[in-house]
Amino acid sequence: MTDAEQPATIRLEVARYRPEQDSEPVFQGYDVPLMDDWAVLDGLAYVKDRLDGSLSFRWSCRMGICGSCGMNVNGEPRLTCGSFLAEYGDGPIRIEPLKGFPVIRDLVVDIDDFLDKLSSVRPWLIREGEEPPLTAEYAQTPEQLDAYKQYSMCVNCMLCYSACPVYVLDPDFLGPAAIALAQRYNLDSRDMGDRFDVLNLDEAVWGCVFVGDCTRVCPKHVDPAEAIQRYKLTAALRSVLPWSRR
Amino acid sequence: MIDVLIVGGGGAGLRAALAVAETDPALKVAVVSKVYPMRSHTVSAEGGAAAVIGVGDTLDEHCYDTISGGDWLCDQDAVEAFVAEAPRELIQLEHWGCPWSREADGRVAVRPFGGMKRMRTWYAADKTGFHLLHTLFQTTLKYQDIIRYDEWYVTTLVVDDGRVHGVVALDIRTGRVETIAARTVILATGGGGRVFPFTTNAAIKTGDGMALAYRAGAPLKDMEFVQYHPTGLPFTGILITEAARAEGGWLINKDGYRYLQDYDLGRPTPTPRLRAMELGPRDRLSQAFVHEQRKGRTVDTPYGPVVYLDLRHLGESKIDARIPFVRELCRSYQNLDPATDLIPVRPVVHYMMGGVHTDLDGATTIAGLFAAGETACVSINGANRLGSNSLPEILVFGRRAGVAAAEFARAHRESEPPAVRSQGDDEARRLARTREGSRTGERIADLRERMQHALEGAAGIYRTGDELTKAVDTLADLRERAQEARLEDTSATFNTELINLQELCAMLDVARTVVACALGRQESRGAHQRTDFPARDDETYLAHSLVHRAPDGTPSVGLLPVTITRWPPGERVYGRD
Amino acid sequence: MKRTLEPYLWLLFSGGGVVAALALPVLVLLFGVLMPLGVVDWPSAGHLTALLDHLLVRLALVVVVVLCLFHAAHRIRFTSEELLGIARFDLVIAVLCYGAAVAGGVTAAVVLL
Amino acid sequence: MTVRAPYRPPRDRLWFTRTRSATVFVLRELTSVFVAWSVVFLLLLADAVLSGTTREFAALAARPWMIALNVVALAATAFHAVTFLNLAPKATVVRLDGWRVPDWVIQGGNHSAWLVISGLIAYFVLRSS
Ligand SMILES: Cc1cc2nc3c(=O)[nH]c(=O)nc-3n(C[C@H](O)[C@H](O)[C@H](O)COP(=O)(O)OP(=O)(O)OC[C@H]3O[C@@H](n4cnc5c(N)ncnc54)[C@H](O)[C@@H]3O)c2cc1C
Ligand code: SF4
Ligand code: F3S
Ligand code: FES
Repeated sequence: MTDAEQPATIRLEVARYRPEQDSEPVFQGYDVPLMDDWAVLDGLAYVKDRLDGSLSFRWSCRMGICGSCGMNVNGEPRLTCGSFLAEYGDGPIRIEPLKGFPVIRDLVVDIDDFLDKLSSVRPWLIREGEEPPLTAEYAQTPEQLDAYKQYSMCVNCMLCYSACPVYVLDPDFLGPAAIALAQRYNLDSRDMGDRFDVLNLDEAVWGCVFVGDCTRVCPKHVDPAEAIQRYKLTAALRSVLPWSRR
Repeated sequence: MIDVLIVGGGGAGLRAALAVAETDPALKVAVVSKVYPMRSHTVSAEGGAAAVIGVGDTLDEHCYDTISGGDWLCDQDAVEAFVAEAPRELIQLEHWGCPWSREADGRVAVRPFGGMKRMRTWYAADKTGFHLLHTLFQTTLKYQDIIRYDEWYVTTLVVDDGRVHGVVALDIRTGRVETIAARTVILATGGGGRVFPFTTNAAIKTGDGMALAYRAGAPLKDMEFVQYHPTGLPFTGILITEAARAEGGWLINKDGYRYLQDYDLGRPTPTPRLRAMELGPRDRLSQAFVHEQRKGRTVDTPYGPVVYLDLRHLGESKIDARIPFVRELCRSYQNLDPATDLIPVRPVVHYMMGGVHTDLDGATTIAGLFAAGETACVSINGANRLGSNSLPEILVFGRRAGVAAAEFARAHRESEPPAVRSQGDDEARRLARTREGSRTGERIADLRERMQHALEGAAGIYRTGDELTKAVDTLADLRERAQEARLEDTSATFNTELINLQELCAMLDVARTVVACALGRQESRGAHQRTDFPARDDETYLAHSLVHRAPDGTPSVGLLPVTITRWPPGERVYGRD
Repeated sequence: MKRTLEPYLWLLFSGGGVVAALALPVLVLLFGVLMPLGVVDWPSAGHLTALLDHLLVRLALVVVVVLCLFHAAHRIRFTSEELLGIARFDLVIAVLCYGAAVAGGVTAAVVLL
Repeated sequence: MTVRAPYRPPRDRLWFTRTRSATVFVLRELTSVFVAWSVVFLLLLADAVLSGTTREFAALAARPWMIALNVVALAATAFHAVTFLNLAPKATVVRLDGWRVPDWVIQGGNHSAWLVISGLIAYFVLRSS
């Protein structure tokens, strides 16, 4: 683009919450250049660099893999590095923090609760017996890998939590990603653990009413809704047939 | 008092934490990270991790590939240790659950990689770093005693009398500044690619750890060696992994010609040949691009000249099976499908071979201070890192640093000196002053851009003494101006502008050492190419550049001989049999 | 470990969902829409009585009724809680919903057996 | 300056109107009311048949409001059937020899079963009349 041309702009309506001055979020408008290849995140970076240095948001990889740039864009939870300004026509684009989490500042939300939940499902490979020497790997065929691979793709971006009405209403709900990650290990042929005690709870898999929005918004196609329903079946069968494992 | 305080929650930092937790559960371990650990940049690594496992491969061959790839600037004792321990580390990762891609019989699969004579690169599709980091992070959750300071930014090291005593860190969420006393500190803060304008590196890669060590008096090593990766997407700089070429992708110029054959990288073959053509080392491939550009054989785009990466002949099913993320990235960020379209690519700053000078156990010259990962320079990468050597490096040396730090902490039980509080208070005052804000100075983003362009102009793929000399002054001037930068955000809560300013200052320090080392090295070797000194000069420069911060704040560069064990310097041969 | 009734309720709910999906639309279509509209004729009273004559058919009907009602009760319980934000009264709501389903089941048994 | 705690937004009472999929979800769940109604209706029918008052029942069923109600119930139960049978593969992932049977195969099977059973029921009900 040459300097002479006036670049087209698009308006971003950005939610601001500065705990020192705002008692609740307010919207602030910014006009940013409407470039074909700019992601919404590039628009925000432009605001921060050129218009208002006091705007706070998280981002890092800008390639959809670190999971830090999730926000509510026009009411939908999105990774802002993977959503483009041009998708939103003439704008304005409303950018808010992810729904369902306490807002720390502007577009930054508190996700510590998720990390506690993640720990609680024991998201690590559980083995019994002696640790074998580090000379050979555990065998795992491509088919066995396939059985859990999809659930291992979670980037912890929290879009699914934000989209799940159950979680938004009841923060005690263990929620989609944590359950999907528990299933990631449950279905791993190398894992010998049992996570029934943490998953078979009212506020774990039984809290899910299968809205399915978690799966719809997941940018990594993890399909947490499926993970949860599958474990419901597992848990139900185990409850009626106590001798069956998994 | 923390026994082992790890700055950085990437692959190196988490591996170190696990090493301590597993070897001595009695020690108190803490991980401080400016982002949640699973957001660390290790998450972006795509292609794979090298370690000898296959039949027909030997440790010596991996050593030789690494050393010749590094243009004989690697310390060979370090390379030998690295190559020997890498397989164990990758198996350990497997035992922790890493979903490595597999052969039909259930063994771990390997793929070819640039500059490697054998297939030895383990991979988890093309999200290797992602899986590696999440596996490590989730495994650390098993150790409830590991203390985590998530979203805390370390602003300075507390050093007294040649010994480290902890760090001062800012809790980004509350703005609180705290001194964290520790018997040992491991820097695992990753690289600093953001000093350049066009990079594959994430926003957080601002060289903080290098700056922290450098300011504390520890020397940095080989800072002039900056790796350009030959295939980044224009505009975003998003990396198209080398695995795309390892699986059979071709680099072609605007005439559809596989131009690498003109640059002594061998003859084109339909299927990939190891250590030849597209599987040559990154420095040579990026340099070839510059020559193509000069010959007018690249394609101009709004974001500079590009060549094409051609994956079409691989077919959709192979692309989806082996490099699905490449397809995902091309679709979302370039609006094209590699199964049917050519991918425009250009060289992009990717990795810093240099870093904090350490020995084989990650120890720096400051007692109790260790470094590991991309922020450190143990010297296994020399003048040019081979793709897929970095992930095993962060594991091998992350573990070694963890074990060594644990040992040091056990041996040094003295209580903290008064200097800890006083230095902590000084730093807290400095940060409080900065946060009062300023409406007058220049914007952080402007200063950052100036720095990036100065560096790209002077310390790009090809360098000259004149331009480097000019950059020395530009950067010194920018460093001054950064002290007066404008800061609009005065909030204590999640003040990212304050963090950005700290990062800018770190980058300016790092940038100055890059330029100083590049100016000092009057030869061409690996990723450091001086048009005014085009030949390699083993007579004078078979040595590392070691850069200290002089009392007046300027970088002062010296030389340290390279350790040679079994591989005397030779010619780097690719594609010629 | 905390005991929970949910797995059993969920099995009933799922079974009811399947039964309701397979059997209800066609029955409603025939008896609720097509016959009243006169598109198809009502079967003779004798035919209908004959259908219900088998004990097995009646037993099957009771099962269908019970399962479908449990399905409905389960969904109504959760949906009302989500829609109205009254999850804290879950116990009361659950007793009401499943209670109604049980009552319906008993009625069915009385009518049919 | 006082620093406030993180902001917790108030409950959004109209959450189910915010996205199309949430509305579809609520509609899907509300079909259960009509499932219950259909069962009641069939019970009334069975009672009438067994007590010989089929004629009165037919008259009741032919009232316009009754027909209207049952048309809605038909739509709701059909919607229930489609959604429920489509979602079934989520809970029951079938693997043959490591190969995952695609969702659409299972869904197709479910829908076929639905057709067959509906046909059978219709056949038995309408057989001799
Ligand atoms: C796009 C891309 C692809 C790559 N692909 C490959 C590959 O295929 N194979 C390979 O071998 N290598 C690859 N690499 C290189 C490799 O990924 C990195 O070198 C390696 O991951 C670095 O790991 P690390 O642990 O040293 O640092 P990082 O993962 O970068 O972690 C740094 C940590 O330090 C913390 N930190 C930094 N500064 C501070 C501070 N001031 N205070 C507190 N915490 C701080 C950060 O929060 C972070 O947790 C790739 C690199 C890139 C950019
Ligand atoms: S399951 Fe998907 S949406 Fe949820 S956190 Fe993981 S990647 Fe994000
Ligand atoms: S949106 Fe929520 S209710 Fe279940 S299916 Fe997903 S977790
Ligand atoms: S910035 Fe990393 S996912 Fe968007």
